Amino acid sequence: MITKPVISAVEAARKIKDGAVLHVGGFLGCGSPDGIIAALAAQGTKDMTLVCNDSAIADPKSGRVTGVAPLIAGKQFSRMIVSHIGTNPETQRQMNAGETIVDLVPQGTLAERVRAAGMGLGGVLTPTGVGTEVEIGKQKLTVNDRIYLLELPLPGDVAILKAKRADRAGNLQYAKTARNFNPLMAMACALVMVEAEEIVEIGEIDPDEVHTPSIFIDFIVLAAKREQP
Amino acid sequence: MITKPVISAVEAARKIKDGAVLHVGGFLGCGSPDGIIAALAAQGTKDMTLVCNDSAIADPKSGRVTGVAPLIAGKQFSRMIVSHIGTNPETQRQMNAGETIVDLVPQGTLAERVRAAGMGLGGVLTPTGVGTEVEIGKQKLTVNDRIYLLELPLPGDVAILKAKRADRAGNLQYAKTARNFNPLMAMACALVMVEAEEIVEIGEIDPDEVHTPSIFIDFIVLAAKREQP
Amino acid sequence: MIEYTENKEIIAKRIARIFKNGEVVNLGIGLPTLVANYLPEGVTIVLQSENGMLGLGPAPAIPDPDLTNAGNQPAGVLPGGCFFDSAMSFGIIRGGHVDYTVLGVLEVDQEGNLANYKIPGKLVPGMGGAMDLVAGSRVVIAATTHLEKSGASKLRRRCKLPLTAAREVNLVVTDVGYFEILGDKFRLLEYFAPYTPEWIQEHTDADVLVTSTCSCCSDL
Amino acid sequence: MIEYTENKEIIAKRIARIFKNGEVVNLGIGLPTLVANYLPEGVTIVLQSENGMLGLGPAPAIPDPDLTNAGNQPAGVLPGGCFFDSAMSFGIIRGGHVDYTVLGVLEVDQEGNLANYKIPGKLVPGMGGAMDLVAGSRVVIAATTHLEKSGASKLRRRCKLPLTAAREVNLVVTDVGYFEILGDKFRLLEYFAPYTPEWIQEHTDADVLVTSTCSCCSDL
Repeated sequence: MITKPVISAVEAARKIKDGAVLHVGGFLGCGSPDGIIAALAAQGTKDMTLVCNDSAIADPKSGRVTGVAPLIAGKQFSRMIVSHIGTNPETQRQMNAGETIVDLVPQGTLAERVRAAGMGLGGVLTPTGVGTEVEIGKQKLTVNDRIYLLELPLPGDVAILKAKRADRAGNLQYAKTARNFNPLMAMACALVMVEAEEIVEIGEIDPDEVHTPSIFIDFIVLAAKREQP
Repeated sequence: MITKPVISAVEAARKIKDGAVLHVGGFLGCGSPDGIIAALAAQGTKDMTLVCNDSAIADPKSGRVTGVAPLIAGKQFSRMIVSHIGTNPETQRQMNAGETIVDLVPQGTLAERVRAAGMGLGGVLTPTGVGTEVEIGKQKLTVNDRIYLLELPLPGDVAILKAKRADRAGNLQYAKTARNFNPLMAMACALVMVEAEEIVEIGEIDPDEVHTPSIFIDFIVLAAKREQP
Repeated sequence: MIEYTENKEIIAKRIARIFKNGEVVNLGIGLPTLVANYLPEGVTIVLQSENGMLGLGPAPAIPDPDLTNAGNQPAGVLPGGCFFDSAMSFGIIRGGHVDYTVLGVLEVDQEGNLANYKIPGKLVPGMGGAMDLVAGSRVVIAATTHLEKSGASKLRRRCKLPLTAAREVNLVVTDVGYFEILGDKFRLLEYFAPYTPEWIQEHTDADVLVTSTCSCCSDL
Repeated sequence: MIEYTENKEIIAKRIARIFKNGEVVNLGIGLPTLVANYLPEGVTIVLQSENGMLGLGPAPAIPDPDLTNAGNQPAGVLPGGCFFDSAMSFGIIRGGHVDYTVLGVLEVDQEGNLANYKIPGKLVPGMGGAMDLVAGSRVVIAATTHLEKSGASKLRRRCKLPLTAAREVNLVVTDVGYFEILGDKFRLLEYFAPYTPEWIQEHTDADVLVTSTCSCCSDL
């Protein structure tokens, strides 16, 4: 198995260009590639489209900031495709001010759309959103007397992921609820970079326990050690 | 976590009734629930519909028989929905004699149709089969200038699976290529029974390494010890 | 004369009695989360958390940054639980493998429509997982105080806010009673002392049918 | 006068030179499987097996009943390989993550149509994974002897048998030459000594364009 280059977070950020469609793993910041995000925030790349579960947390009271929130604070996205923005008021401010476009997508639909992009499907039929604003502009199909919406794939230019462990070939394992969208985004993007807490030799991960196969991964970044809580 | 009843293969077979749509895990017999299959063959349940990757192996020369082949030999299926019948000539004989209906489905499409049934999707769009006999009778949709076939969910009444390990709650782990369709069928059927080589206590399987969550499993059968090769 | 006093505890307690052993339940953020505190002795349910877990449990003393609930609070996993990705998580939800989902409410109406994700021009948090949960779960329970602070009924004839899902709510539990939605009516199954069926009909801006088996629940 | 002799080894050898380091390849049952024996020194590819594996390797001395290739023969897994279910396996295939698929042929035509799964009334093994592999892989390589035992050309103007996929074949390697399918023609890229472009054109029942860079390959 060939090995994948291990690069710095700064080098990873450099591979992300203005205007990129960027998939970012994480759920309110749990399972986000924070090192690459910090480097990307410092780099100031603009006009990106974000595909992420949510716009993470930026709490004006506590000062707590998680996940993609630094990129949103830097106005680096001209569009966001997310399921939830309730914990980051700046997102809603930018949306109301017309500074960014926010497409709200039901979370399960978002997951299937990202998966469909990775798996070569032209779309999926979901019952979610029928009879709501979500159905506006979408094709409806009736199957076995139930109405479904046709939801289309959501591919990206770049995915940045967070993993617990990577081997040098790029096989990944995620930890607990930090898994979330990471394995789906790994399959959906042209360029895929993972920030791993630990990089191990090939053969150290049991082949029955690989969450994301190596072939999806292009570059590996070693995550900075976590501060003790 | 509540525990699931551990029953015998004979008791499992008794839960499968004439006319049932039966999903059977395994790929040419690798990863098949052989004990439940043997009991079901002895029981002689009729008019079932088989959903399985293939009709397994029944080699008239070597005498080798794998997977669902004993059920086919007993003419227990009035219909089979499979991707491949080339290694079991009896299937083709029954088909040509009009004793059974065989629907040949591309393997990846079969996998997505079973998954869609489990995951509450109304169908998926696949490029596979466009321009071939497989497209006959199916709705075609064009997405981003590419033609796709709408493929519909394939739910079942009963799934019988093979796992390496089950805990008493029903969490499953599969071994190597014996995984194949098993985790997909686990989600797609009303009644799900697994034949496990080993049954362990709750807590013994790492929650990050569960392949099929316990909630899908209704009954557990302990597999007979394998003969040494 | 009965005076209305908001009582979230009663709502959580009554909902907690609905579940049977082994059922899979998703509890929404806020009021629904309280339900976990009142499960009867001997009833073991499996909590699904849409961020990718079955077997959601209380957080350990030292929180694990890789283990949160869907509201990003520290969480734990019970023995026999497991983790999975978001496609699997919503496959479990959409595929009908979650027996009950319990959600908070902005409005719920007698047709089973639910609005709980958006107040146009005011609050647009996004639907998160709510639309899938309501469309996919076997039984949808709306959990809500019966009246707003203003005294207006949360149970409506027809929702005015943008819907989370159409005709998917099956049960409504408020702090005055327990309702089933059927035939485009709120059918009162139980009323909670000191409230009476008459009081409930008067204070609900919708059609409330008192079922023939409707009974008083006074031990909450 | 050149006499045609079937030579599967040459086909496998030439195909083995196509791949670059790290590419993901699916080898069909039969002739394509031979390709793995002829990979050049220093080129490491990743073999995908559609029954749920990346890193397919040779079988161990004692076969593992839980580890087979897609033809149900005992197999092994190389370090860094991994296992997954059939939805993931075909997601990898359909999603374009397999760089090359190499398949055997009943007929292949100059439009890139492939027939390899069915001879109506005679042989109906089913398509197995072939339809997904041909529709989904980035590059599809048809591997076939140039002539049938009868002397008929396997390369056709138009397939007559039921198609496995329409217009998906990119490259054809036979025991006489290496072709690209483009503009509804077989474009000859290389001819294998002792055969000549003229011989190939004469013995192919389709339009064969000899490209300007077409060269003789004599070291197979």
